Amino acid sequence: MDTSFSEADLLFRDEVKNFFSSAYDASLQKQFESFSTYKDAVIEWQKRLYKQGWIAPNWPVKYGGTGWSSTQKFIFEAERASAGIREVMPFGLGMVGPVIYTFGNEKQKEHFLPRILKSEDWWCQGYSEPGSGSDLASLKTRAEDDGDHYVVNGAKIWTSFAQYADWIFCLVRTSTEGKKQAGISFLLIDMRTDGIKVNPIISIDNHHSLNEVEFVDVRVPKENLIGEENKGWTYAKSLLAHERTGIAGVADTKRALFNAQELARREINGGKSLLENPLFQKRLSDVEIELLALEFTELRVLASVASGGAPGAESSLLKIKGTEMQQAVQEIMMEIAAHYQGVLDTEHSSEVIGHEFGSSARRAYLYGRAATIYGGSNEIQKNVIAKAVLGLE
Amino acid sequence: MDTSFSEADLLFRDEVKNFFSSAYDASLQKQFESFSTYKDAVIEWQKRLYKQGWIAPNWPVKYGGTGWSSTQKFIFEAERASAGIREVMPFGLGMVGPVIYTFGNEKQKEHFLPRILKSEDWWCQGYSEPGSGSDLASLKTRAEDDGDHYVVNGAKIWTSFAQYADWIFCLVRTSTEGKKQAGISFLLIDMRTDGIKVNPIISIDNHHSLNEVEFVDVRVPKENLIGEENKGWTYAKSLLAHERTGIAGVADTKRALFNAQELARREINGGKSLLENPLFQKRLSDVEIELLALEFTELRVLASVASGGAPGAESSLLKIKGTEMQQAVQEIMMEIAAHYQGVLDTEHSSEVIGHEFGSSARRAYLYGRAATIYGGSNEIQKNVIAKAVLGLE
Amino acid sequence: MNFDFTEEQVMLRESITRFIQEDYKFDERRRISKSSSGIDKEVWKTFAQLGWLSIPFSENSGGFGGGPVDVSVIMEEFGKGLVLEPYLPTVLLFGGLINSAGNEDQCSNLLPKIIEGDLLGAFAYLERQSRYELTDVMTKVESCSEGFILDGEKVVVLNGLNASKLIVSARTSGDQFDREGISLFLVSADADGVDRVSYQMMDGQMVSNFRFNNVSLGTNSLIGSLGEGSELIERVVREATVAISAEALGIMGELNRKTLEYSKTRKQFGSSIGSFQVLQHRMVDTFMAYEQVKSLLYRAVCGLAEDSDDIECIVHALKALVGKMGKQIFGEAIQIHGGMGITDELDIGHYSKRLMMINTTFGGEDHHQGKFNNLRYDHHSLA
Amino acid sequence: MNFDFTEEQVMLRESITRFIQEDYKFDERRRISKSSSGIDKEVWKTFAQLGWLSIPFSENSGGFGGGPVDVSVIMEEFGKGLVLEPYLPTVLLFGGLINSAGNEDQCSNLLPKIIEGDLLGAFAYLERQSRYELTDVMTKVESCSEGFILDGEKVVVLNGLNASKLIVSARTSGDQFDREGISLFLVSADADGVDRVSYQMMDGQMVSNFRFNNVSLGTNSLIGSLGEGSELIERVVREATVAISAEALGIMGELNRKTLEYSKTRKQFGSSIGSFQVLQHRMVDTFMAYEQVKSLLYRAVCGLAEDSDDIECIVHALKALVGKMGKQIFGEAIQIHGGMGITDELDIGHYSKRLMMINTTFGGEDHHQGKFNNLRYDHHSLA
Repeated sequence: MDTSFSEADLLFRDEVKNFFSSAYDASLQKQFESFSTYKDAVIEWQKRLYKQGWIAPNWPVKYGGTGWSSTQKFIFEAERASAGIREVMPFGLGMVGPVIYTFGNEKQKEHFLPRILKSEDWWCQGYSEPGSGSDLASLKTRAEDDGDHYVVNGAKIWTSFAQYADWIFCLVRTSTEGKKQAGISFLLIDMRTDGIKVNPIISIDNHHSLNEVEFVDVRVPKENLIGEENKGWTYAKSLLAHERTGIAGVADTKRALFNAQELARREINGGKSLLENPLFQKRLSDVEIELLALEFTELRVLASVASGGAPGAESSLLKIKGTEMQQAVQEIMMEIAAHYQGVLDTEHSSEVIGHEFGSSARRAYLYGRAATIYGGSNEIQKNVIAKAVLGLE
Repeated sequence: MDTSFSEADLLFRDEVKNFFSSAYDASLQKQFESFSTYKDAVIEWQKRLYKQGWIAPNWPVKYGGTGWSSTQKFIFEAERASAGIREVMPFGLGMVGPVIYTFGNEKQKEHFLPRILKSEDWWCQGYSEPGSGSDLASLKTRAEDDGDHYVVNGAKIWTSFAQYADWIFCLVRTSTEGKKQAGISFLLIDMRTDGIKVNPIISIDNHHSLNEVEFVDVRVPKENLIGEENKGWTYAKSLLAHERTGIAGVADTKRALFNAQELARREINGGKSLLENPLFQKRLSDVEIELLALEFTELRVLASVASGGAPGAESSLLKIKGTEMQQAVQEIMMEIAAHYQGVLDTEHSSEVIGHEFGSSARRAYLYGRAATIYGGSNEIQKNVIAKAVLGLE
Repeated sequence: MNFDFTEEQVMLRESITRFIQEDYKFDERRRISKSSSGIDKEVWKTFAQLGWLSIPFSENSGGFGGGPVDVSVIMEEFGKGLVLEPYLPTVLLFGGLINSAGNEDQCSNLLPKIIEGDLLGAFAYLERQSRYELTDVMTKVESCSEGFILDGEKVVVLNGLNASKLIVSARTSGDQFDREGISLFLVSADADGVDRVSYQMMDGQMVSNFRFNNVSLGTNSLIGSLGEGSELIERVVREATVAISAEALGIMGELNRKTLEYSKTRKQFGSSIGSFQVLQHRMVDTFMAYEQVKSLLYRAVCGLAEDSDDIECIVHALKALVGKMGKQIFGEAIQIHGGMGITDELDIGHYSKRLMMINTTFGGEDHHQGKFNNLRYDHHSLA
Repeated sequence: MNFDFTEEQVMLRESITRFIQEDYKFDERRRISKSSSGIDKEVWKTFAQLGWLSIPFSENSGGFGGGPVDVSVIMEEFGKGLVLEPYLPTVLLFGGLINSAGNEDQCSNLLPKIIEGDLLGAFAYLERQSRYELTDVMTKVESCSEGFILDGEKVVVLNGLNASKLIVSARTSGDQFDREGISLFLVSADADGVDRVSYQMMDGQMVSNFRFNNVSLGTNSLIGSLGEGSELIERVVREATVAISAEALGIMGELNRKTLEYSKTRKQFGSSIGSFQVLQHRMVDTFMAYEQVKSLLYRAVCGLAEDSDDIECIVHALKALVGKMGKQIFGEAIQIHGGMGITDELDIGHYSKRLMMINTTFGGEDHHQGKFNNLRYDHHSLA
């Protein structure tokens, strides 16, 4: 057992650090903070990563991956988070990309993979439907065979950034025979096709990132079907369990906790720093201690994956604990912001309002409630562990 | 809404206080503390309460109750607990007594009730069976009709103080037809009858209060049947929901918490009183705050019972919260006792050992684990609330 | 001992329930929250006509002479309706301070206007640096020949946007954290030298920061005795803390009720989600949390009414419990509602946001538990 | 980075597993715990023969030269078997102190005897008043011409009954709470002036209180430098804390495994109780708790081996987590076993009691979380 870094690892870390500090510059950072420039910032940053060759560390080398060891991936993630840089958009690089290179045909690979790597297409995900909730396989959007096209009708919901998207990857029903999982296909759909309508959903944090996407007689060429018809569920499932560095988001949560600590130090209550308040300290260390553990839980899972183990139910553990920790830190931020935790976005500067981060703490906390709901709610994850790990029926 | 005491209530409180301080004297107190004299102490104390006319505050006046208002009952309980006096043994006074005066015939009432009030019989409870657990109605002990007797075969388990008992009240199966609840009868059995064997169960705290009671061809006169044959489940259930002051044990838990506070004040860590340690304070106040609430929850339930409401699912709430609070205080006592929390009973004096309450904290904590299991486990109580209060199936 | 409400209290409760069900539906509430003032002045007039604004004031000021129980009945029902109109800042804080410490002039000038619904007030006590400490006051008042000069800043003033009159806590002597030396002053929101900046909170409240630039105040602007404002503030804030705890109870009840209903109709995997044992037990937990808050609220309400010795402790305990159980209850409500729970469309999120804001108003869970610990366990005899 | 065990470590683990399954079944363990000494000296001899007593000692003292990983492998397996024999007090504490600070004489006299299984030792560091503070020491040592005079008392000395040699922490200068001025002395348990009173703990351990009545010690009885014992104690206790955390992990694993098995066979209401979703989710929670403890243990073990900067923090974090998760895990184990869980007959209670004792050994959950908070958040720069 050994957790020290080799000389080569340390050199790699310096390289990563240097890249981040020069490539992620102040003007880009500012672009990320405003909603009007957010989309451009994402694309610009991902293009810079692409140029550096680091856009897809988890992809196989032949498709554009970096060929890094799990230690290197860990270092990359840790440095990214500690530089305060967001993860790349997962829909293309983390989700549909791996499905395409694993199950797609050569033509699909040739067309889509480079465009994903270069961030030329913005992807969004069409899994959930109104009413389907955690019971994903109950989906009803149907794709009917019409010669060399499918005709798609139905609706998808909770689609993040559909308003920006060029493409959507969808699970659609191509058969109603057999088990509900059996008749599902995996389809790529151009968002500019006639009959697609994007309806914004304003979320609890008063923002618009979620959408409902309606399909009315949308014609999709059959060449956009991934793999075989009616096997989409298998592809999607393999994707759900796909290796993903940082599934628990530990690196980002650590950074957020560190940030909270710094802010709490500056917050004064009755003449004393909030950071020295013992009840507040307990809140902090309850999270920090579990996070110190979770960081190693993640490493252990990664190590087991690297040595050939399949990340199955362990990824459920990481999801549950990781999202609980995220929410705990968001709650701590609200505690620090005190009265100011409720401030809505306003034209007034933070200097006038008297507080810097109340509004962002609010947004993170409120939207953060979704983390235990999406991607298979934490209740579903517990069911998975009960069955797959504990053997309980 | 009004929670103040009337002048009459205050006078009553003085009377109760005075009685407890004179009647519960030091020699009796000492008797309670040793296992060899425990049984005698219980009986002696209950006889003193009987002499005072206060042995059965919850019984109807015509059978020997006190006719107190719910405020008076509350005061009585509060003063009893604050004087450090245990509740009376529940098996006769709280359990079988009410069943006899509600469902028994005149002869049974005349014979048993005075003996219960005078503590002339020690009762124990025969409900649970090996294997039945929370599924009480699955009981298998059978009583076969043999003319003017039943012949009882089977076994009961977790029977507290069966080794002291003169009588046991049992649920027995008199029919296997219909639903499992339908064929159960309520039988009173003289513990001196041939064929009864009491097998001690040593519990996790290394003591003997629990037993298994075996019945081999035990002949029970039919006059000892309560009510009608096969209706025992109804009687037992009505007993479970029977009005009982202090079901949550709040008064005793308050006293225990107060006691813990005093002990923590004297415990020094690194030159500072443990009571001033903020993490310890948080443990204390987490409990104390909930206890301040629970005390009123209990009062609200009592008030609703007094004005004719039936204590149904509310008693489940009191049971869950009450036992959680008990265990929380027991855990706090272990925390205070530190290294000494593990001391087994020893011949050495506490002066030699260096600690006064480590051993009693251990016993209370370990045996206290049972509180969330017996009397319908807390899981069962939650099922009851889900169904009866929330209407969930 | 009894936990019954009087006939009058039952009628009061019913009249508010009816108003909310008929005239203050969620869509109406949403419309009001999006209006420029964030409140509806017609609604406020209705409150006045129904007598609700008069409840806590003494009868010789034209009030109803109600006590903490009456106030808690109102606030619990307002909680159920997520009422935006400024009952807390105008009636309980501003009115409460005038009622308890105003001189005859102040009472007779202001209270009837409050009761009639003609005056909206606010209590400006928070400062940028003060966090939850009521006695951390840097805003200064100096005496001068014509009265006083007020200089400083107050922030997050509830109902600041709509208030025409403010009560401002300011230091007339002592240092930043001293309990002594704080006084209360009546200030017109549109007086010379008063700058107001308003913004909205996530629960819809319009709050303001006020800058006072050497504002001249007349001698009659002092409320209560010079330098002795702290006790007065603490008392009124204590009563208001109990009142918003009642509001929180109303919200918790609604969240539990709506979540339970949803769990019975929402189907997943072929069953209603309310049939899943895990959710059942968690809804039992939130039911018990609600009952515990109700009990401690009743304890505090009775303690206020009976002026009991331990009321300070009890109110700290209550506010800490409201914070803790509130998080549990809205957390489960959102989680069990799934994706719908995080939309702006559904009311669940709005109830949750109001609970969050109640948690931070007058100090959060930790703040009050810390004060409780201090009172109960530090340097005190327990005899 | 890797989390693999070496082949030797895997073999070590397997040999202990086999020993426990074959020669240290629960009934055998019960017999030993009821014997007058509370341990089995034959078993101890077997440990010596199998080389387990030599593991942490350096090769030039005749040891195996193992590190924290090896020790954690041993302790985890001992945890699974609830091994009563005094590995912690003799090998890790007594042996650990000699190994790190003993002079040549002390090392060559004592270590081979420990390794051969011929010497049982103990470390006497607790005092009546000391609670969890290692530096709260009132036992005094004065210098004299022939060496030292020891006077004072030590309590709850692990393995006190069976130890022939003790290492005693005593104050050679300074005041009760000073970190400086504490020294370590080697004392024969049967020396003149040593009184021993022994009693048993709920986990079967035989512990002792020792009274030292002006006990004469030779000059060679000092271990390490005069007055500089604190750092030594802290280091060895830190390593021992990680070791008993490994033992705790072994216990937690057994409790989870046995509870899961029981839940699959135990029937209630016509179904196995493991089919109830509420219990499923709670067993998932204890599974996750176990995995989290394992991760933090590995972190601490690697940190010790690599002498990392944050090891002090990590060990406090680990011990706090072991305490917290331990309570959760044994709590669920007992609760899910129902009535059977609270019997002496079943092993569940015994595993639980050992976990409780581990929680209090070297300081409980709160103690370590407090130290963690102090190191991380008080008066430190976080840069």
